[in-house]
Amino acid sequence: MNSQTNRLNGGLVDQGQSLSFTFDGKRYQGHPGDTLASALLANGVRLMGRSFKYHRPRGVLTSGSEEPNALVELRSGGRQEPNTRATVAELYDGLQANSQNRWPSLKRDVLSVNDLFSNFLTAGFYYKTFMWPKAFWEKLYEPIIRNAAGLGRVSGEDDPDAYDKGFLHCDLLVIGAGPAGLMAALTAGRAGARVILADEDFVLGGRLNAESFELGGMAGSDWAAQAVAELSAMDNVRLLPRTTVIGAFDHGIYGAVERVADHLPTPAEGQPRQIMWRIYSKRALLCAGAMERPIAFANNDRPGIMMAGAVRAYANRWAVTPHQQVAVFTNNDDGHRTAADLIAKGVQVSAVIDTRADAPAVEGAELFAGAQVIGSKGRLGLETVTIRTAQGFTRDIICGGLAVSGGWNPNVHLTCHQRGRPQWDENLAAFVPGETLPVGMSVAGAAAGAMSTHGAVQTGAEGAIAALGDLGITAKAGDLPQAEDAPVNLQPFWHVSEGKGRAWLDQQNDVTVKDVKLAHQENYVSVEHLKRYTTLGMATDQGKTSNMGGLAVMAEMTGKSIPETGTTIFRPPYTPVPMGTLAGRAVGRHFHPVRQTPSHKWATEHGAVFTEVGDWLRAQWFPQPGETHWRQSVDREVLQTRASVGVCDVTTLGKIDVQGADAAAFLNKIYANGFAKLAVGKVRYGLMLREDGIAYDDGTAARLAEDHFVVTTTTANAVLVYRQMEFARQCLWPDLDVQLISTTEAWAQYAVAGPNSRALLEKIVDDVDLSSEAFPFMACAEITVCGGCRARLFRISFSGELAYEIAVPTRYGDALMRRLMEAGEEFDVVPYGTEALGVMRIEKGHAAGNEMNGTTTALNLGMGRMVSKKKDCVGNTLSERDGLNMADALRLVGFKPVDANETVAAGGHLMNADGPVDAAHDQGYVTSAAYSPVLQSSIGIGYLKNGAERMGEVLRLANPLEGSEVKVEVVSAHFVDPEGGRQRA
Amino acid sequence: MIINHPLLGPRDAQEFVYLGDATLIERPDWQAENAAEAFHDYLYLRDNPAGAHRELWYHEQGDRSWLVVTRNTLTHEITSVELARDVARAKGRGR
Amino acid sequence: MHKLKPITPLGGTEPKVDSFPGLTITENPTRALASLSARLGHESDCATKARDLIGVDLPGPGQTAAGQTYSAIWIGPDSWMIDADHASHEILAAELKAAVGDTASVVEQTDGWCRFDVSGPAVCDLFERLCNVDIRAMQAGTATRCSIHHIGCYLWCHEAGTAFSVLGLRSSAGSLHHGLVEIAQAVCTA
Amino acid sequence: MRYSGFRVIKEALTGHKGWTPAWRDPEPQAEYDIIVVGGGGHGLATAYYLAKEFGEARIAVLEKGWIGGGNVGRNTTIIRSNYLLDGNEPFYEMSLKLWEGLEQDFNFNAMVSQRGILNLVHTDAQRDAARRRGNAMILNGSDAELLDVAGVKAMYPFLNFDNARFPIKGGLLHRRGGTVRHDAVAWGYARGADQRGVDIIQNCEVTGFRIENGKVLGVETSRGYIGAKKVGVAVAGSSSRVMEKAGMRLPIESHVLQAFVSEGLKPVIPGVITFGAGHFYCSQSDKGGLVFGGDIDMYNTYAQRGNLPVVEDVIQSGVALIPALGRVRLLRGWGGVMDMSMDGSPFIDRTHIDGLYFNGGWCYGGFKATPASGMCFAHLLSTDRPHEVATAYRLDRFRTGHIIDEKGMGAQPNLH
Repeated sequence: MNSQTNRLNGGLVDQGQSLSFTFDGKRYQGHPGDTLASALLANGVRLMGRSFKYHRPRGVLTSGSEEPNALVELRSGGRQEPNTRATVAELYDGLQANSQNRWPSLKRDVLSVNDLFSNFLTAGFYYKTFMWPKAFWEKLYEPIIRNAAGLGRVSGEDDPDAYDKGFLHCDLLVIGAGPAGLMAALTAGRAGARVILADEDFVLGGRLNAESFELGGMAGSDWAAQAVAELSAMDNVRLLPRTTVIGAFDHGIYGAVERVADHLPTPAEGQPRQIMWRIYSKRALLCAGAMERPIAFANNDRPGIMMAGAVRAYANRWAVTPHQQVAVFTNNDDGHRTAADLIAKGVQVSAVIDTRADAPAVEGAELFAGAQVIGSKGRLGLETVTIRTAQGFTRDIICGGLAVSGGWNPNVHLTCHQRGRPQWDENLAAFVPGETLPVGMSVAGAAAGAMSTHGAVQTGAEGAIAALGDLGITAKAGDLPQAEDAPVNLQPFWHVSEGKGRAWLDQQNDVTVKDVKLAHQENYVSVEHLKRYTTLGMATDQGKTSNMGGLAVMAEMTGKSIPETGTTIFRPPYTPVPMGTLAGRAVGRHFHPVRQTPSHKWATEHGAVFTEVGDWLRAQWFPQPGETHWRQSVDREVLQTRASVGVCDVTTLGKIDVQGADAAAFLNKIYANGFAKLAVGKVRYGLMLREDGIAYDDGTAARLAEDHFVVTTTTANAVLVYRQMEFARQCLWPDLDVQLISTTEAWAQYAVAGPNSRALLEKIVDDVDLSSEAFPFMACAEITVCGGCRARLFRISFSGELAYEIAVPTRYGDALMRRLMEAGEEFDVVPYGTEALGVMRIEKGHAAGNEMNGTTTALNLGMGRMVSKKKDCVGNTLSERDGLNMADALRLVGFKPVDANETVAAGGHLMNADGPVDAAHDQGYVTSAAYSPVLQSSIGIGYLKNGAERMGEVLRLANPLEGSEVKVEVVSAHFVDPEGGRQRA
Repeated sequence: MIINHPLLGPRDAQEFVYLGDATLIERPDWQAENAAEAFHDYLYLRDNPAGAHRELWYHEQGDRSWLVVTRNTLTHEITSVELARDVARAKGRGR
Repeated sequence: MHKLKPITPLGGTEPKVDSFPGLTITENPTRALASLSARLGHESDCATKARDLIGVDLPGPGQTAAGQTYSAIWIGPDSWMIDADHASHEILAAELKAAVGDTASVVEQTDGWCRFDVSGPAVCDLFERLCNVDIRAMQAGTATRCSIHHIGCYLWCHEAGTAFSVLGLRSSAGSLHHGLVEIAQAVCTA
Repeated sequence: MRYSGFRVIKEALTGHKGWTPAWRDPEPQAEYDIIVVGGGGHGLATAYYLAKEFGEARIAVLEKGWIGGGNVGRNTTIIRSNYLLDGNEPFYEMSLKLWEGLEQDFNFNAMVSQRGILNLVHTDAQRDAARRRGNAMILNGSDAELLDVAGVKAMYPFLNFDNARFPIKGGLLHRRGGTVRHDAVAWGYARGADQRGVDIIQNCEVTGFRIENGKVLGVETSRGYIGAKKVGVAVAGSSSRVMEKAGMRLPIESHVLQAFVSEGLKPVIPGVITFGAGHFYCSQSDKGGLVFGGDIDMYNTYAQRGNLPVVEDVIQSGVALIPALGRVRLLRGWGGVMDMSMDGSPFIDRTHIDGLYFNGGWCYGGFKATPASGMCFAHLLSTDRPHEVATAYRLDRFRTGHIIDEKGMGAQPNLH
C-alpha cells in the first residue's frame, strides 16, 4: 500500500517510479523529481528538525534554499554533510538522512527542556551571568553551552570527493531561470550574444513550476521546458542548472557553484562532486525572483506552519500537501492563490484568515476578513490554530497545515555584495534594489519588484536588450508571451501582538518578537546591534526569512519607519558553500606544485631522504646501509667531503641572466658592494639590501662577458629578487640598457666540493686547465664537458673547501650526476644533501636565511664595510639611520658549548654569565646550530650585542622553552679554516 | 578585480603582484642635502587616499611589466592603467 | 657527440603520451627555445635582423609568428621566445645571437621548460577547468601566460578549440602533468 | 545596574521589565576635558580606563556610526601574547593579563576563553624560529610550549598528518591564548564607561580639528563643534583619513582583511590553530561556527569587502590542513579595513600638535590589544607620558631606525 498519504495527483515528479530513502533510520518512498522535504511531506512527516537554542520541534517552512528549519545530516562517513536543507536535497535511491541537534531522538529531545526555561534564556542573557566564580566559565558553563549549541556534526573523516574549479566568460550572465531569466536568456541568445544562464534549482523555470497559471497559453512549466529546449540548442548559450551564483565581486566577476553530483549516491569515477566556477561577465542580469516572508504570531513555529508560496509549490510542482486540512493566513492577494490551488488539488482548505477587512472572497473556503491568527496547538505538529475574528470572537480552526503569506521580498542579496544598500518600496512594503548596483549588473523580474509574470517576462526581455545595448549588440524584443499581470494587493502586517506564547521571527536561531523588544529596551537599537545582540539573521539562512520581521518590530518600537530603522546588507555567499568546493583540487599532496631537481631521479634510486625547501624537494641526506640515525649519514657526508670530495645538487639557487650595455652599472645599483670593475671571467659575492637598509639577499654574480652576467640568489628569494630587479629596471632606472630573464630551471647545477674536487672535474671537462693559475678561486667560464656538452664552470665555495659549481642544460643533469659519481669512485666521492650543506656553511660561518631574517643589517652580519658609500645603491642611505648603527649593535659570531657534550640550540637566547635571565637582560640569540663532526662538538652562530668585541667571553644560552641552559663561549663564526686557505688551494 | 593591461587587455588582478603607492617610482637623490629625510618620506609616508589612488602592480604571471594603475580605493573602479616604465621616464627618471 | 644521455622533463627516456576519449596529452621534448630581448635603442635593428633569420616579423603582444624553421612567441615588451627543432638547433641561442649581434640579448631557455601538446575536441573543456583564460575565444597563432595549479605557464593555440601547447616550468613537469591528467579524466567521459 | 545570575532570574520572574539601557544616548556637551575619537574597542577601552583608572571626568567618545561597528565587530576574536620582539611582547602580555580579569572588572561576560593557540611548524627553520619566539615569550613572563608531532596529534587528531604536501613537524603552543566574544568587548567597555559618566555619542562623525598655533582646541563634527582640552584619535582603519584632517601623513596603508564563519557545528576544534604552510587560522565559536581567516587582499582599500582569490586561497589552506572541512559549509564572509603600518607594529603616541594624540596602525593585532591599548592610550592622554610597555610605539621610529618588524618584511605594509 502507498505510504505517501499526502501525495496528490500530477506535479513534475515521476509518480511512475519510486525511490527508497531513510530518515532517522525509517524507510520511505518518494519519486524522481522529489526533494527530501517534498518526499517527507508526502509521507506525512512534518517534524524534521529541532531549533538551535530551545530545541523546539520544527518542520519545513519553505520550498527553497532559504529554509531555516528542515536541516538534516545527509549521507554518512566522510561524506556526511551537516545542516543540509531538506528543501534542496534532491532525492536519489538509497538517500540516507538523519535529523540533528537532538538527543536521544527527534521526537524526544532532552534539551527541549531549555524551552521551559526560555524566560531565563532571553536575548543576550549569557552576557549578564556566568561570571562567578571566574574559573567556572571555561570549566563548566562554556562546555555546556558549546555542547548544546552547534547544529550538525562533522564526521572528522577526510572528505573522499574531489572538487573542480573553472573559469567561464560571457557577454551576459543571467542569474535565475524563472520567467524573467528565461525571457532574458532567450532574448540575448537569439541575438547571438555569449550567454550563461545559471539557476540553483535542478529544474529551470523558477515559480513557473510552482504556480498554476499559464504563460503563453500553456502551463507555465511547459513554457519553461520549451524555453529551456530552445536555449540548449544554441551554441552561444550555456545553461547551468544546479548552479548557485554565490557572490558578485569586483568588475563583473561572479562566483558560482555547480552541484555536479549531489543528486547521485556518489560522483561518477573521476568526476568532481561540485565545480566552483569563476564567471567573467561583461554584463549581468539578476533575475533571482522574490522570497515570501512570514507573519509572526504566538507559536507560529509548529511543524505544518509554512509559507503560502511553499505550500503552493509543494502542491503544484511536487504534488504534495503538508496535510489534508490546510488553512491560509495572509495579508495579501497572493495568499489566496494557495487556497485556490489546494482546493483545485482536492485538499480541504479549512479557512482563509486575511488581516485585511476588505479581503476578496474565496471560492470553496471560509474567509475570515480582518482576522488574525493568535495562537496554535500541536506539540510535534500543528493541530489547530486560534483566530481572532474581525468581530472580536476567538475561534479554533482545525488544520494540520497553515499557509502564511506576509508578502514578498525581492531577492536583492547579490545587489548588496559590494555594499550597495537596497531602498524601500512603499507599494510592495519591501526593499528593492538600490541606486548603487555592482558595476555591470542590472535587475529584472520580481527581484526588481516586478511581481507579476507579465512584469517578469517584460523586464527580463528589456533588461537583456539594455545590457547588450551597452556592448553594442542589438537584440530584439519579439512578442512577449501572454501572462497574468495581477497587481500587488497587500496591507503591511508583520506580527500579531495578541496571544500567549512567543512569536518567532528567526526560527533557526530562536529569536522572538520579545527578544527584539528587549534589545530595544537595552538600547541595542541599531540594526547591527540588534543582529549581534539577539543573533537575528545570523543563522545559516542569513535572515532571508527573518530580517524584515525583526526590522519591522524594531521600527514599531522606535516609532521610526522601516527604512529609517535601517537594513542589514547581505554578504557572500548567497547560500552556504562547501569549503571543499572553494578549495578545489589543490589540497592534500597537491596543495602546492612540486619542483624536482635534475638529480631527483638519481637521488631517489640512491635512497635519498627528501625535504621541502619552498616548493622544491631536495635531498636532505643519503642514508647508507648500517646507518640508523640521520646524524651518522650527515656526519659521514661532511667528513668525506672535507676529506676528499662530495657532490650536491644546487640547482634550486635562483639564476638570473643579466645582459645589456649597462648590465654592470645596473648591478652596481642593486648590490650594496661594487660591481663596475669586476673582470670578465670572474665571480663576486654580492650583498643586496632593501631600500630600508636591511640585508635582503646574497649570492654571486659571474661576469661571462662585458655585457653579460649570471646572478644567483638564495633559493627562497629567487622570485622576489627577480621582481625587485625588474622594478629597478623599469621604474627606477628605465634608461639603463639591461635585460633580465630567469634561467634557474634551464641549467642543472652541482657543487663539487673537497680537496679532490679538481681531480674529479679534470676527468669530466674537455681539456680545460683547472689549475689555480689558470682557473683561480672565483673564476668562471663557459666550457664543454663529457665530450662536448655545453657547460658553465664557477669556482665558488659554500663549504669553504676547494670547490666548483658546474652547470649543464637540465636534460643532461641526470646523466652528469651519474657521470660525476662514476668518475669520483676512485676518490670515494659522496653525494651530500641539504643537512651536510647546512653543517658545512655553519662551520664556515656563512649567513643564510636564519641570519638574513629581514631584521638584520650588513653591520649585524659583519659586512658593514661592504656597503659602498661611494655610489648610489638600493638601501645605502637608510642603512645609516642611528637605530641601525647603535654602539652595541648585534654582531654575527660563533658559539661553542663550554662542555663539548652540551648542545647549542638555535632559538636560544643569550644571557650574561651571571645576573638575571629575562628579556631585560637579553644579549642576543642563536640563529643556526649544528653538530660539527670536524670539531666534534655542537656549534652555533648567532647575533650578540657588540659581539665582535666579546670573543672568548662565556655566556649562558637560555632555552627555557625546553628547560635547558648551556654555558657557551663566544668564538669567531668561522670555525673551519678561518684564513680561507682551502678554498684558494 | 580586472586590470586592463595596456598591451594585453583585461587580465585578472590575481596574475599581478601589488606593491603600492606609485610615488615609489620617485626615488630621491642619494646625494641631496636632505637625502635621509627624503628617503624616509619616500619609503614610509606613502599616499593612502580614500578615493583615486595611483599604485604599482607587477604582472608577474604575465609579461612582467610593472604598471601604474589608478584605482578608487572606495569602489575599486579602475580609471587608467599605464606602463610604469613610461611613467618613470615621464617623471624624468633615466639612468 | 657527447656521452650524456638526456631525460625528458617527466624523467623518462621517451616522451609520455596520455590518451582520453576526445583528448590526447603528449609530452614534447623536441623543441629548442631561446629568449630574444631587444637592446635599448636597437629595437628596430633587432626586429630587422630577427626577421632576416626567422623569415617573418616578430609578433606583437599576445601573438606568435611562425617561419619555416623558427617560430616566435611574444613574452613581454621587446621580448620574444624563439622556438625551433631541438635535434637540428640544439644551439639555437648561439645561432640567434650570431644573427642579432649586439642589437639584442639572447638567453638559452630550452631546458627551462616542459611542453605538453594537448589536442582533441575536449581541449576547451579541459582548459576552462585549469586556467583563467577565455579558451573558447582563443585564436590560432595566439599565446598567453597563465597559471595552472599555481604553475606559471604559456598557453599556445595552434588550432582554435582543438590544438594547444602548454609550456610550464620544467621542474614542475610532474605536477603540471598530474593536473592535466586529473582534469582530463573529469571532462573526458566517453 | 549590576549584571548577575541572580539578576537574570529576578528579571525573568518579573517580565524583564527592569533591564535598563546598556548605555545612554546623551546629547554632546559644548566641551569636554578629553575627547576620544572612535567608538571601537580601543576608543571605548580608552574612555573606560580614563574614567576608572585615571580618575578623569568630562570624557566623550565620538563615533561616526554605531559603537563596535569597526574591527572590534569584524575580527576573528583571537587573543594571544605570542610576540617575538621586546617592543611588542610586554605590551601584549599586559593585554592578555587584562583580558584575564576583564569580565569581572567591567561586569559583562565577554566569554574570554583561554582555549590555547597552536602555531604549527612545518620545517626545521620554522622550528628554530618558534624556539626563539617561545623563549622570548617565556622571558617576557608569558607562556609557551614546543610540541612535537605526537603532541600536536594528541590535541588535533584530524589534521592532515599522513597526506600533507608540507608535513606538520610540531607546533608552538600558547595555552593562555584563546578567544573572546568580540562584540561583547565593545558593549562591556561602553557600558562600563557609560556607568562612569562617559558620554558615548553615536552617529557623530568628526569632520575636522580646530587647531590654533599648534594646539588642538576641539573637533568639528556632524553634530556641531565640540571643544576639548585633549583629543585622542583611535580610529584604526580610517586613521589616514582622520589624521589628514589634522594635516598629518601617517606611515600606514589601509588594507582589507577578510574573515569567515562556517555553519554551526557540534564542537570539533577545541582551541585556536594556525597553519604554518599557508594562510589559515581557525577557532570555533561557542555557537558552533568555525571562525577563520587568512591573508589580506594585498591592495589598498577602504571597502569593507574582499575578493574571491583570497577566499579561495584561505579555504584551500584550511582544507589542506583539515581534510574533513571539505564537507563543512562556509556561511558568511566579511571584510575589515586594517591600518597596516610600515613595520607591522602599532602607534600610541603624541603628535606634533599639542593636545592631539594618536592610536593606530594595529594591522591584525588590534583586537587582542584592546585592553592594553586602552590602558596605555589612557595613560598617555592623562599623564602625557607613554606607558612603560608602549614606549616603542612612536610615530618617529622610521626616522630614527628603531623599527619593530616582527615578520622582517620591511616597509611593505601588505606583507606584515
